[in-house]
Amino acid sequence: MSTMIAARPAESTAAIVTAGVDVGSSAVKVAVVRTEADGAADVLALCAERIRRRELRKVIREGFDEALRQAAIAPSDLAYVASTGEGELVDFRRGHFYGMTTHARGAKFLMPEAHAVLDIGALHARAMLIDSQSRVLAYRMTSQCASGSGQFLENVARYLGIALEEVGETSCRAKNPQVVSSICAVLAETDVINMVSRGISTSDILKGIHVSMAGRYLKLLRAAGAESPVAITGGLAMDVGLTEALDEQARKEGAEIKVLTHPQSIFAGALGAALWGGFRHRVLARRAEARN
Amino acid sequence: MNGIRVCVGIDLGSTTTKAIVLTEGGALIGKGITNSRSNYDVACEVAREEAFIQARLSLLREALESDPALSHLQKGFLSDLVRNFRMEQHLERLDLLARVLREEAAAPRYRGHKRELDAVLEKIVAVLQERAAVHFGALAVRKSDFFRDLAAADYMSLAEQLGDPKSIAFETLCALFDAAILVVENTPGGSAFAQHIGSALERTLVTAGATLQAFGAKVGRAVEAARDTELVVVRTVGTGYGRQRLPFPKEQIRSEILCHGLGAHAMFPSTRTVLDIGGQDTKAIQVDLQGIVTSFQMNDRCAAGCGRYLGYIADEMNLGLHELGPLAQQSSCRVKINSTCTVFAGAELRERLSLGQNREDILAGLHRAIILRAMSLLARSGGVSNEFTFTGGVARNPAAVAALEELIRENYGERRINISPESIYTGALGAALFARRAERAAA
Amino acid sequence: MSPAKPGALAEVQKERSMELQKEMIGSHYDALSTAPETGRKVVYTFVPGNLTELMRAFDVLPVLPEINALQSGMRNLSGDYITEAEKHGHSEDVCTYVKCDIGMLKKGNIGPTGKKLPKPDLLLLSYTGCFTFMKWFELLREEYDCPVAMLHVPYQSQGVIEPHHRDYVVKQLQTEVIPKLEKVTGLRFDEERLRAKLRLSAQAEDDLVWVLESAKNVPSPIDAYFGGVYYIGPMFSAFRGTAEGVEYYRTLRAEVAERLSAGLGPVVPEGQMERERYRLVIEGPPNWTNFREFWKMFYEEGAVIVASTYTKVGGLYDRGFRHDPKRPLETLAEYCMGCYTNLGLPTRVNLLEKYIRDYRADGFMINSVKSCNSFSVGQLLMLRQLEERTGVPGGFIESDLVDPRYFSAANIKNRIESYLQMIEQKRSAGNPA
Amino acid sequence: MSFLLPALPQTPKPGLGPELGSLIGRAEEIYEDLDLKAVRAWKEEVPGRKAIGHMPIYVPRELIHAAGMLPVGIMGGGDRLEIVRGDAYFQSYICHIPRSTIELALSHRLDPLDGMLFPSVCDVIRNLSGMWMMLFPDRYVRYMDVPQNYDPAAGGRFWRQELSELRKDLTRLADRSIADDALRRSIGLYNEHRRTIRGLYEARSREPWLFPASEMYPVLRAGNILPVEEHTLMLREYMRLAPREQERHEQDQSRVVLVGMFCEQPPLGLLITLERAGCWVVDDDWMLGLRWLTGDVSLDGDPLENLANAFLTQSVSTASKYEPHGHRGQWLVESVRRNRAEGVIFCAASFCDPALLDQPMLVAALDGAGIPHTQFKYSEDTGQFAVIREQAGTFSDSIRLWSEA
Ligand SMILES: Nc1ncnc2c1ncn2[C@@H]1O[C@H](COP(=O)(O)OP(=O)(O)O)[C@@H](O)[C@H]1O
Ligand SMILES: Nc1ncnc2c1ncn2[C@@H]1O[C@H](COP(=O)(O)OP(=O)(O)O)[C@@H](O)[C@H]1O
Ligand code: SF4
Ligand code: SF4
Ligand code: SF4
Repeated sequence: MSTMIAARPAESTAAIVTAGVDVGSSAVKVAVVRTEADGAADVLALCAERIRRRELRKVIREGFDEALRQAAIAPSDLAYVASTGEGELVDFRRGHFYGMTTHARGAKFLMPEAHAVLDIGALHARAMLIDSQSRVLAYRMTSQCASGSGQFLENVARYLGIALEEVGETSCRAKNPQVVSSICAVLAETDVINMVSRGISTSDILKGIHVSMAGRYLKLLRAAGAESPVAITGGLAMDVGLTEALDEQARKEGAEIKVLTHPQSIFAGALGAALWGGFRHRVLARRAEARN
Repeated sequence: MNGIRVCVGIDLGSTTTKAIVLTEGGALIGKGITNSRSNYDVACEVAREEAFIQARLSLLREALESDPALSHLQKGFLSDLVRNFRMEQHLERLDLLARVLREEAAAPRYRGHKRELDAVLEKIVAVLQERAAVHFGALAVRKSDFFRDLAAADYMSLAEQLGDPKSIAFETLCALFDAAILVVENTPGGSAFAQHIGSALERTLVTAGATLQAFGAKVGRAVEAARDTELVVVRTVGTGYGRQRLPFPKEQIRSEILCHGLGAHAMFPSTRTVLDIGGQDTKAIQVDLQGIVTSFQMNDRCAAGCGRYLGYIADEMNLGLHELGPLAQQSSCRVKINSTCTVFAGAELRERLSLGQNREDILAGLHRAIILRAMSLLARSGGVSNEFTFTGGVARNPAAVAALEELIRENYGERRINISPESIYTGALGAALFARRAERAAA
Repeated sequence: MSPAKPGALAEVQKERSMELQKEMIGSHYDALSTAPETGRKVVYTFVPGNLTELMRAFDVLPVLPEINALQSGMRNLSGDYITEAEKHGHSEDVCTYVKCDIGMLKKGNIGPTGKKLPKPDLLLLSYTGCFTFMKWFELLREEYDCPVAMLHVPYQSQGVIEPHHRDYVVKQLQTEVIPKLEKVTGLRFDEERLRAKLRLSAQAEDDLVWVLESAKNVPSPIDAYFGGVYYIGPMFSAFRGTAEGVEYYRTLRAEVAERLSAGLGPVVPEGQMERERYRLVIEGPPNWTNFREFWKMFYEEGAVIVASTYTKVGGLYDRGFRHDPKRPLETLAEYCMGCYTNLGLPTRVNLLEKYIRDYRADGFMINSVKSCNSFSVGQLLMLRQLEERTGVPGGFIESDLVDPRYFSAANIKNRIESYLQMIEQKRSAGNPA
Repeated sequence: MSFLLPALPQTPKPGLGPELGSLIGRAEEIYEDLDLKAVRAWKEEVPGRKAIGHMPIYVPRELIHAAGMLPVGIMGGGDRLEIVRGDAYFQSYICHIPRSTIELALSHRLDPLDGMLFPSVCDVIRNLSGMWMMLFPDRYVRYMDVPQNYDPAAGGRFWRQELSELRKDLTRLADRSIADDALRRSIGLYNEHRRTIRGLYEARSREPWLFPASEMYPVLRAGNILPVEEHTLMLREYMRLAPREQERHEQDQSRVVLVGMFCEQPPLGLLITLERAGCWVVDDDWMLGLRWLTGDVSLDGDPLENLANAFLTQSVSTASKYEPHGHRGQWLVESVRRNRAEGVIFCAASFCDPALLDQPMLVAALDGAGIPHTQFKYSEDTGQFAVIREQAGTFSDSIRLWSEA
């Protein structure tokens, strides 16, 4: 993250501050970004609030307020608030961008060398092929009947009594991963229970899940025609077990896929929204100026 | 010391494990249930132990009833005794939980906030202990029979109050609980009856009136007798989803179809159709007048519309399973719901709530949708031509029952519909009956 | 019954016809893999409604993509092939035979014997009993630069062949199929040659029917489904109208006759089947990815399949149809139109009902495969109807042909076990021990 | 004999001009009428009238019309029908339309139909015809295999013969002969009807904002039930009224062609979602049966011969028809060009074999022509559009947002 803030005097070309609010199914993510007229951008604040069965509007508000506090700005300082994900609930938004649009933008911002994005959230996974301007050229999403998204992993982790943060390392210690066959998350959970009662180690179970998830994601990536390197965004980017499994599976299937992650991957959607917000703000401002 | 020979049926379900204890004469003396899902051996043991507790309580009741001097005080006394016994059990589990929580909190990852964390945990533990008296108060209505549910509900609401993003986050507290409850659930309670009945009796006697205290010694002897009776298991039959995992020889395992058929027949001898909705599968079974299965259909490839679906919904709404049905019944205008995919249940619910639909109406729609799925299975198996029995955990849900009754009436006309509060035990009962039959055939 | 001897006998018997079949298939694939050198023409076509005699009359070599797909399934390759096809944009919802074939093609078109399959000189698209076939060859047409001969075989919804439908098929044979075969091979259509082939077909068909009907005996000397799929192999694929075909069925018949007179049951992978406890009729194709495992679920419980409809998809001979050398094109048309899945549902139910009765079955089972709408749509109604008409209980299982993701062994085993326990329970209630 | 369908009490659609409001109100009433109340009323008006139902896609409605009967297109139960018994007959991996169709029949909603035609679309509809025969043994059922061979001497003769068999059956059912002249008259009416629909499609392609899917779709759907004379009038009225609405103006949305919906119908919510997510539909395959023949059927000579010929030489391309010349997808590329579309959305019913098997070939054709595309699946009773909205939104974004950047 650059700390250099270039000061620009002219009104229409001044730096602006925008916010992106990504309302996911498991967490609300907020990003506050300052952009220069030349497109250089700086992250001022990032904040994630897990929803965990709390009232969504309240969670959104809390996350937003917290982000503003971190950025030390007032709501009136914001030139544009963009929502993404389930954005209807962000009643203070100015515009909305669709999820893949924002994830692509956010991914490219965090990991400029990416040619493809794999966004793995709580309920869906989507693979996108993007170009240098973070335009989504092709994509695939998992359909309904697909376990192996974040929520499933989360349930299993809870069930195994492992904190989400430990899932990755635990999985990496596996010696003999046990593959889960069911496509349905509910039935897969039962498979997991079976494994526990067969005395299979937590590592092997988690790794097995990661391997089968990785297989599914690779399929998704291929279907979207994705090219290496692939940037992972969404909550599961934090999961080293998964990224390792992705690497291994790709190699096993003879695909050369370089997997990129970034500590702020989970904020890709929010960042993308904030950045597109900035873009949109300038387009609108230019239009207004042109009219005057 | 006297012993009783018993046959045991175990239904190892996907969500709950049930056990039934029958005497050789065929009397049902105990039933037990657990929601432990982690380990089939443990689940099996816990359910059986629970059933034994009940069996001993039945023995006690018999003893009290047969003693003319005691029979008049038996009713209120016994329920107080049971309540206190449950409280003792609960407290013991809480102690264990507290111990594990403290151990977990000692993990290196919490080192930075160790002091704050301990303080919060102690606060929570103290409140949980206080709450035990509330849960097991004389008039209390409990949200659930399971320790996990009771403890989790209290714990989470406290965690939300006490959690603070700047020091000990709600998240952290949740993770600690998740880890600890698992250990607790995987630690069988041992011979709980022997452990707790003494203190439960003391508690009961302390609060009881003078008449009862006068009989204290006599009651104590009855309790001891029940405690020391040996329950000799002559045969066990296992069934249910996880039956292949039971450490039993093949001939002691029966398919759940047959067990549900026979169990339902034993409860309601003229039943001809059985619908069982369990945690992750649904079965429609036709039986003849001997309880013999003539045709069946099951839905086991997709968990949509099964009990776990309701479980997810309950979790999502932060409600107990008990509360779901009654809430749905308050609806005045049911929402039409087409998808019953369990995985996406939570998302669907949130989406609908955010569209401003009313919670009760959504719930009513969900219940209807589940039953609609079951209706098609019923139709596949041959329909409802005669007396009908609804079994499995979902039969405990009044909104599901009401939706089923309505749809059966609409599609098959007036039919006698049996629902019993014991319906969740149907499979285990069938298994126990098979055990008893086999035992008699062998004898 | 002396246990040792029949076992040994069975071993020997098994070998003769199976060896023969193995050889036939082996040399067919050899001929295929050397086709580019020998210059023999290769025609891709389908099992149901295949025009083998006509192809043989033109001396072309048939390739049957379905057989390749099922072979890939049995050799655990189908999963990868399907993934490969899905990667190329084929939907997860559609027939996995198609995807398995396309996947195999994309991965180099290596056939079941490990040798590369030659490209087709002609796609002979006879659209019989299943709509997917048409799309399948349209898809293949995109891959190969070769002509397609389209033979539209109308569905016989009433179960009896409509004369003007026969005329339509004959016309297409004359104006579409034969001219294209002539063009590809450079040969003139020789009706006498065709008649000769048809004559051979009819002979082999007699023996096949005899073998399948031997299952009417108690105990049945054959398993008419798991064993049956081997028995129909030559007849449904490249060997109708050939001397090898005739020889194979003669041998097979002799073996079965021997087993029958010895009072023996079927041979299963683990040797002689011990005791026939249940006689079942099966509707629907088997699963190939776990074929052995699936079979075992039946034979280890003593269940023998006495009749099946799957063994009728490539020709329904037990209602009396035989290829008739006297009416060469008409007989081909009638053969195509009479294949099992080309007949209306009521006819299929009647046929199953007859099987249940004639073969004295204790029950019937439907294996509903996800891939195949042609088979599967309506099976739940068939189940109800058959139960009502025969009073025999039906079982229902779901799997897929070659998609390993859809074979859930635990669920299927659970259902089969429950089903057989149910029959057993019924039986023991009927005559208390 | 009056061919107008009696109007049932209806509420005009609010938020529209009064005339358009009442027209759309009527279209919606017919679209939502699962009980075929309108058909019942039509039959009651003149005792002895008969109605013949048919499944998608194409049947020669002219013949039914000429027999004095009402052709009624049945396209499943949409998202309003509660499936109680229908699911009992179909495994989970079969599309939705047969479930809802069976449900409609078993709940007696299809009772006003005196017969049912099942044209060849796929194996599902085909086997459904057999189920019908078993479930409703005393009703007239006919499966109609359409020719996949376009040689007049083969496919033509076959289809001509099938048509004449159908004519025989209908004659028997209607208890009156179908004279060639009557048939020519009916063909004339249908020619006019098809011309009107073509006009509507052209108008929408020019100015899609004037004819939003939420209106156009129910208006077309009314053609399933309305007598052809009346539906032609309705279409004309709609084309006259829709452009007069205020607040219909060009918006910055992308122009797309929708394909894959020829049989099981999408819920209206889905179409509205697509529009809200930034797409204008400029061509589609809704109600393809009504538009099957792309030009006028000749009125001279043998009418059956003419219908058969029209099928061979001037019918639409779609997934369930064999394409003899090996240019699968050519028609789609042409549609994109003709309608100046910027992309194609494949929107097929889940488990729809014809649509999904066809898709890779269409994709190849589009890729060859450099046309962007995306895809998703639905079921007629899909109730959640969040995922579809995301996908369509992103697709539309990618066409619009970036193309200006
Ligand atoms: N540290 C972590 N390690 C592994 N998984 C994580 C971690 N943090 C979050 N997740 C997973 O990420 C998911 C949330 O991802 P997110 O992209 O926010 O989804 P959504 O946008 O759908 O809410 C959760 O389901 C959780 O399982
Ligand atoms: N007290 C209750 N009230 C309402 N529903 C209940 C209750 N207890 C259990 N259930 C329902 O029953 C389901 C479990 O049913 P059960 O028959 O035990 O399943 P299984 O045999 O698969 O374990 C739960 O998922 C829940 O939906
Ligand atoms: S419950 Fe499972 S199998 Fe069923 S639809 Fe949902 S994800 Fe698929
Ligand atoms: S749908 Fe069935 S008959 Fe058709 S190709 Fe597939 S498996 Fe064969
Ligand atoms: S939706 Fe597709 S698969 Fe289903 S009946 Fe229609 S054409 Fe056939």
